[in-house]
Amino acid sequence: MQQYLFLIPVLPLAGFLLLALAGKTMSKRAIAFTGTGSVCVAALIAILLCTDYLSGNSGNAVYIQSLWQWFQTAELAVGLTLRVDALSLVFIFIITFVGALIHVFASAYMRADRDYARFFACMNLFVASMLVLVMADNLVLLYLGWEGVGMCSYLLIGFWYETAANCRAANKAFIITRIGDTALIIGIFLLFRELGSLQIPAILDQAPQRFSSGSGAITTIALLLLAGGMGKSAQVPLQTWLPDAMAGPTPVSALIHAATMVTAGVYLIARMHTIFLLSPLAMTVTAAIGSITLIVAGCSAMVQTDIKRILAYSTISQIGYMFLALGVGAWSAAIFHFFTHAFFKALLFLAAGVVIEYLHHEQDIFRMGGLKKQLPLVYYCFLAGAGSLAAVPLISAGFYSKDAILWYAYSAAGGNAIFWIAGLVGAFITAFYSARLVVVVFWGDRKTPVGSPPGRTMTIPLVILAFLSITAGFIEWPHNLLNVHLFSEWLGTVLPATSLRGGHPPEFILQIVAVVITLSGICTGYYLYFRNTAVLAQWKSSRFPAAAREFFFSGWKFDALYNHLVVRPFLFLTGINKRDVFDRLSDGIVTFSKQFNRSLSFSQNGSLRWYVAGVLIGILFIITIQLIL
Amino acid sequence: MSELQFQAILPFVLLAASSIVVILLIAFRQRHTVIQVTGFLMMCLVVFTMWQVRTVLPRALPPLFLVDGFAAIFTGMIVFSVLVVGLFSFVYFEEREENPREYYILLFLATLGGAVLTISKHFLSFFLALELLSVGLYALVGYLRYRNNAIEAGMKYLILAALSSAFLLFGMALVYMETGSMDFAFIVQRLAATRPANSVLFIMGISIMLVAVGFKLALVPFHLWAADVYQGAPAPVTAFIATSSKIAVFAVLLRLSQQIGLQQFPVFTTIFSIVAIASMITGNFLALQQQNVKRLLAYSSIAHFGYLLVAFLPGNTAGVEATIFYLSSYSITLLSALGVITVMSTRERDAEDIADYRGLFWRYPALAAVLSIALFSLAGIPLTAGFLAKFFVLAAGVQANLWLPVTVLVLASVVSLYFYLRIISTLFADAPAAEERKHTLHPFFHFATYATLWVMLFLLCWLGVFPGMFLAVVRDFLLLR
Amino acid sequence: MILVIPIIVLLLGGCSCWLSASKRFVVCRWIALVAMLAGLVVFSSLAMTYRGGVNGTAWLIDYRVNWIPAIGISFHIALDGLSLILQLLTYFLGTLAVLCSWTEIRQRTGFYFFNLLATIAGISGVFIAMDLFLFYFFWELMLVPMYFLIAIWGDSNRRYASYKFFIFTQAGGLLMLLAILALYFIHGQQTGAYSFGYFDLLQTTIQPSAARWIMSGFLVAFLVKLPMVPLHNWLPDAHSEAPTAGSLILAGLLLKTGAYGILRFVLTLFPEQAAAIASWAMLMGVIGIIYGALLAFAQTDIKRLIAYTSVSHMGFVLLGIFSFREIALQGVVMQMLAHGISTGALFLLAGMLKERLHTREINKMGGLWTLMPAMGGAAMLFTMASLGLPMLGNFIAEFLVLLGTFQVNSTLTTIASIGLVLAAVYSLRMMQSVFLGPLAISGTYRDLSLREWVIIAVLSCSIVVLGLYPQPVMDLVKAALNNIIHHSSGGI
Amino acid sequence: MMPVHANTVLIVAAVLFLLGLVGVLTRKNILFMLLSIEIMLNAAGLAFVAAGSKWQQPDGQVMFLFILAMAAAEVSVALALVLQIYHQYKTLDVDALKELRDK
Repeated sequence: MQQYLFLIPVLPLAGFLLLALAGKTMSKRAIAFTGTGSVCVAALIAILLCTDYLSGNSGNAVYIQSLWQWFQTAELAVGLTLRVDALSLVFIFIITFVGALIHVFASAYMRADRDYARFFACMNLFVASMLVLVMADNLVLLYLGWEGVGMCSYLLIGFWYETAANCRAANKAFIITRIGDTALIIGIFLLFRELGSLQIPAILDQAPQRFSSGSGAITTIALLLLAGGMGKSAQVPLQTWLPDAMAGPTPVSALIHAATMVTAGVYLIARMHTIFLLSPLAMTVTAAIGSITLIVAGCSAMVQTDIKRILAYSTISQIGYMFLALGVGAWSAAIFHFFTHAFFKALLFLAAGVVIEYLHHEQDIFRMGGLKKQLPLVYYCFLAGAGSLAAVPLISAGFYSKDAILWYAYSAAGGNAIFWIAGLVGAFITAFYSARLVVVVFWGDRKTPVGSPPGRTMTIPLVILAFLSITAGFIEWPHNLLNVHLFSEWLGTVLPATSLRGGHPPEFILQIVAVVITLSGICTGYYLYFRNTAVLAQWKSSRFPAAAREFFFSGWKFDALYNHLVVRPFLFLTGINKRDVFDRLSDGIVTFSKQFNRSLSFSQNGSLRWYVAGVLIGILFIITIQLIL
Repeated sequence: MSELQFQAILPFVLLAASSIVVILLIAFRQRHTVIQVTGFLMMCLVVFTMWQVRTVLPRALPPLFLVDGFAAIFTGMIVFSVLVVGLFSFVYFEEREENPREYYILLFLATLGGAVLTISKHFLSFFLALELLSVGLYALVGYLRYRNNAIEAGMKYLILAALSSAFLLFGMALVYMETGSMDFAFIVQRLAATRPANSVLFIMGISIMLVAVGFKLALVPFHLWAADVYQGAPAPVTAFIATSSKIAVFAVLLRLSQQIGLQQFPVFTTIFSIVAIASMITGNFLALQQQNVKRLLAYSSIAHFGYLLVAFLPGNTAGVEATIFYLSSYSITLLSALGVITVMSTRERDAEDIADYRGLFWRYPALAAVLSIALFSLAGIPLTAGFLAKFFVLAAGVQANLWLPVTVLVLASVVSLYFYLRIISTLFADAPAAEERKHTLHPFFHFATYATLWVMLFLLCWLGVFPGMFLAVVRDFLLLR
Repeated sequence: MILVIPIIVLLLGGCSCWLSASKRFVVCRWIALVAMLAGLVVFSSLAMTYRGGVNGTAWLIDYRVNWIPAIGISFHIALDGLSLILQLLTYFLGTLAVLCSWTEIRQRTGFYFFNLLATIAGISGVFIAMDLFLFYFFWELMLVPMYFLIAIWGDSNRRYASYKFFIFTQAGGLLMLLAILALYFIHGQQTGAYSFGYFDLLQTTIQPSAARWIMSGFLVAFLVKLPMVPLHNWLPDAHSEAPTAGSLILAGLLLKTGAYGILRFVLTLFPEQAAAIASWAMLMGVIGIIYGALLAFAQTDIKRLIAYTSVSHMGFVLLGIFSFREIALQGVVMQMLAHGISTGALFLLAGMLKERLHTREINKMGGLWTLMPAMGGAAMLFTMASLGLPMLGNFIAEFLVLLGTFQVNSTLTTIASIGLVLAAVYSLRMMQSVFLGPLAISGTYRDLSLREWVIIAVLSCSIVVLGLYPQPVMDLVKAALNNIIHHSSGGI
Repeated sequence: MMPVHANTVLIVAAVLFLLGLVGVLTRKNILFMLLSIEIMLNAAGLAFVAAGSKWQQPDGQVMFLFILAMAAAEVSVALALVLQIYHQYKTLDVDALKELRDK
């Protein structure tokens, strides 16, 4: 199996090249076939790889394939080497499998678009880059994938480039993630300086020997890596790009801004877990950022009216959960949440896409409604996804992953009550807006004229994802309910088990609290948006809730803050120096020379007597010199 | 006078003879063409004899003259310049109404003055030769009296030159008074014998003499005449003033300084450094926005002689070599540039306005090529003689650790780039509609003029790329002393 | 001898272009193309031959004849890996420059190609001259035809730009000449043998106080060319006013001569002094990175914008050189190549836009992707290259430079890394206002023609190959760089 | 007759020379300027004669003769030019000669 490893990223890459170079001449059918086919085959290989891994002899299997030496100098050798272990496999599986489903969906969804080929080219390139990111054997290659997905995200957010706002959103996404990326690359430099290697296994091996726990260097490195992850994964304070990124086509949002790319930060931290484990401070910071993010973004999600923005904020919030889990050392719980989240969030986005298209590109949820009857299949799929998002107990995948995170937030070695409470608040909010979403979009009366219902190419991926959104959680049960821990065992070869601290209450109590909170959140949503909408109307008219809503709606004013703090000073600074102050300097020399020329020219006035005087001056000068010397 | 002495002086005799021949030809009412061709041949003969008699050098003709390799080189350069000036003159003067024939008498007389300057080693010969040169030039500058304010230029030149001659003489008198000798070589001996070295009268005398030298070389602050005279004089005469007369005066300056050891006196090195720096700066800045090409060349020549003084300051052999190389490349360069101006000039006026040259490259590529190469050479860009010349000067300066003048030289040449480039870019600018020029003369003479320009161009590039041979010849000659 | 042939071919080709143009101006571009390709072939075959290097020495070819023996000047040229790779770049971009002038230059074609070829000949000579006089000779030689390229075929403000270009570089050059002379005499007085030979002068030991001044003479010339802020003023004007091929050569090659000069001469002739100013030089590099990026962002003239990105990118070169690390120097070489290709390509694209739209103002552009998708794609690729996206050559370069420098001075490197963010800011702004956004112009415009497509395709392939498989380049220059480091660390 | 000391004569010559110089500077008429220059030349000649007598050599007087000759030559050319100036400008005021200058 090992020798076919390269096919997984190369197939989408080949798809990209074909589409980019020959896309103009291909029929839509051929484009769809190429674009979707390459990812589907890659998914197939990935699944084969998984089965190979499962059936594999070893508990410690790592696939390595070295393609060629990328570059090598005296001190540094970097190879284009793929390395796949259990952690990578999870990601590969999600990227290819969910990616394939989204591609299939998109082949129908984007059919009317003029730049069909460009769309699939970018999507394929994205899949390839993302695969390189998770399969990289060294940090440079990882960074290659890391930047590659950033670029694809940029290209796809700005896919409909003719609208200036879309381009702005794309730029914003790229630049803000770039800030994180730069932190990451500085972290890489630091790692290289300290360890002299950029091979991930070597780093993970040597770090514990080289660094004492909590030393300054390792904390700096960990924080820099974290900053990289924060940029990519849209964590506070670098989260503002993601809601705007919804300007891209919906399948893009589903694939890139929900299922895969935004979780690259999670992958990075999990991948470099040894570094983080050596730095308790960085761990705490990670957890803190996760918890802050999940609340900040959740609050914004509650009040948004654009269906995609709701989902975007919810994505930020859910990734906040993952960071929280990573921060408290619940590695496998974080990855597990990524796993389930990929399914249900992709599902939600795709379903939202169907709804949007069905309503002639209407994205405001308050102009939707009553779709339960028109689109029953989509409704049930969406319901499955929303349920999973809200973590409806036992029957949704989201419950299993979120429950694990909440439990560890309290009980893991790095956890404490504050994180747990933050998680609970987040859970309530999540449940609330999930309910709001379902109720407002699908229930009630129809408000907008509808188009044609979706075809089978679009519904089949929905159904598959809906199925997985419900069942994917069953592979990992809470400890006290059922002894099924397939997922954490799978990852056990890569990630260390979570160590618990002493003195925590029984898991059962915490679970009950969480469930109650979740259900109450759902009920609140149902109550406010369906049963008794008058309360909301009353709130809207009163001052404080309206102000709070406005505050949340604008994403906690982060955009305005950055605008004042960074963008405006930057524009001012560049604006005043547009003409280059040093240019003025050289122009000054020119002006001086010309002035000097003019004053000298004055002596050439044509008067013979003045010329004689000039000779006299010369003589006086010579005599003066003689007198001086 | 022994036979060998006569051989040594023969080229100068021939030179003197050539003006007499011209007078005779005029007396026999020969045509301009004949005079031109005769003059050309006579000049060739002078150069040829000079080459032939080099074996008898050095040879002193006491008390006035010393013909040595040094003088031979300088005379060669002077006569070569005159040769070229003569070639340019034909077309230029033939197109004017005035009688061009006496021009050659004056030209050859002035040349004789210049040539004799190079072999003079006595105040008397110095003075006589200088006056011969000057008086010839007064008439030459004002030769085309109805044109170009030539009379005004001639008058200005005359008054100032006579004034400077007066200074020269007074200075000589002071030196003579102090030392009792007018021979360059004896002055120092007598000085050493009679008085301590820093004699006030002696130093005062020499420095007053330097006024005249500085005037002829148009060094700041005696430079004010240069632009007016360059502008007013006919283009070939301008070429003569800029090349032959300056070469001659520089030759005598070099000889004087070598014999007296001027560089040993801190007073004089200080004066020369300051004059050099001032000339470089003033010349280049004056030229900066000048719209008249002839004036611009005048200003640039002020600067160039400032550069030259940097090589003069160390007073060693490298400096002399650099000076000779510089002077020859500079004169070739200026001759090319002024040659183009001569060719471009019309019956009515000299082509001295920069606007006359707009788009020249697209109308007359050959002329423009010569002019731009000449300007590049003045600017000191490689592949041209001017670059190597500047290079040798810098080398001489650096070798003697003259950092201040050398740095000023570099910065001043940066400034100078601006106005050279200004002309060059004018040459290559979009051309106005070209007007047809009528050629009334026999095409052979135009051909000759163009051929001369091409030869100049070739020499510029050849000296700029392979200076080895020239340098070897110079070294051989310098050893004849 | 084989090293001289391409230069001679270029000069002869240039002359015959000039002469033939008056009859058939179509012929001259073919002559120019063939002359360039000949050089490319020669150096490619040399590169293949010396892939593995020569045992025991960094020098692959050495050729020397006397020129002006009286003062110790010889025509001495030699090739090592660094020179070889830069020669390849020279002839590669030279070929593209001929191709991109194919239809752009309609007036005075013959003289144009003469100048183009002469410029390339000068640059080519600079990279192999091992006699300081000869080096200076070539150094100046490339300026004059370049000046003509700008002054005759440039844009509306060409006069100002060409003066500025010429005067700035010449000022630096003359100071270098002074420094060369000083070195020559010091060496001569020490050994009695006066020589301008690089290898002879390497043996000179100089008083530290004198060496500092002499080095600054060299450095000024190279830093003006590089350019280093605040000596960069000539660059935006020259780049933006030059014709497309001129911008390509300026950005792609001329700037590299500065970097090459520092590597070849400053580091090895004055090791102690170079080490002494290293941190200042690195600081200036960082300032250049940031300052160039800020100014690039503010520009609205597309060629000016790209020109300022050059300032920013060459800051990395300065930063890398003065870290004296092999990794960083490898990065510097990569940056020279990658910047040459990517910025060259951007200038080409800007030139193509100019040819179509007759403006360089980006405010008058917008949404061009709709009209010219292929050009848009290419622009996207090179924009991404310019902002240092992995997979493309610039990333390797910047990564190696920063990685190497980080070990020496982490603070400066960290600040320099901000340049990566700023690079994204200005690049994306350019991309957005030219190719993205609503369509700002009306009318029909041709997308890439076949010729343009070929040029862009070749450039794209090279930048991708450099990004994914830079190892051959690094192997080729390794010995040369180690040689330089060896010399420079002799003093540390 | 009392022998006159050479230095005394030199002082006289210097005074003459200065007078001439002042004349050149202050006179506006070209003819007077030429006259002043002649005075300066003659002052130099006087100095030569004095120096010659000081060293008991004939060289000073020889020099003076040559100076006289050259001055004559100069003046002849000068007068020709003066004539032309009067033709063209109808004045001998030196300030009329201002056509050639930096504009």
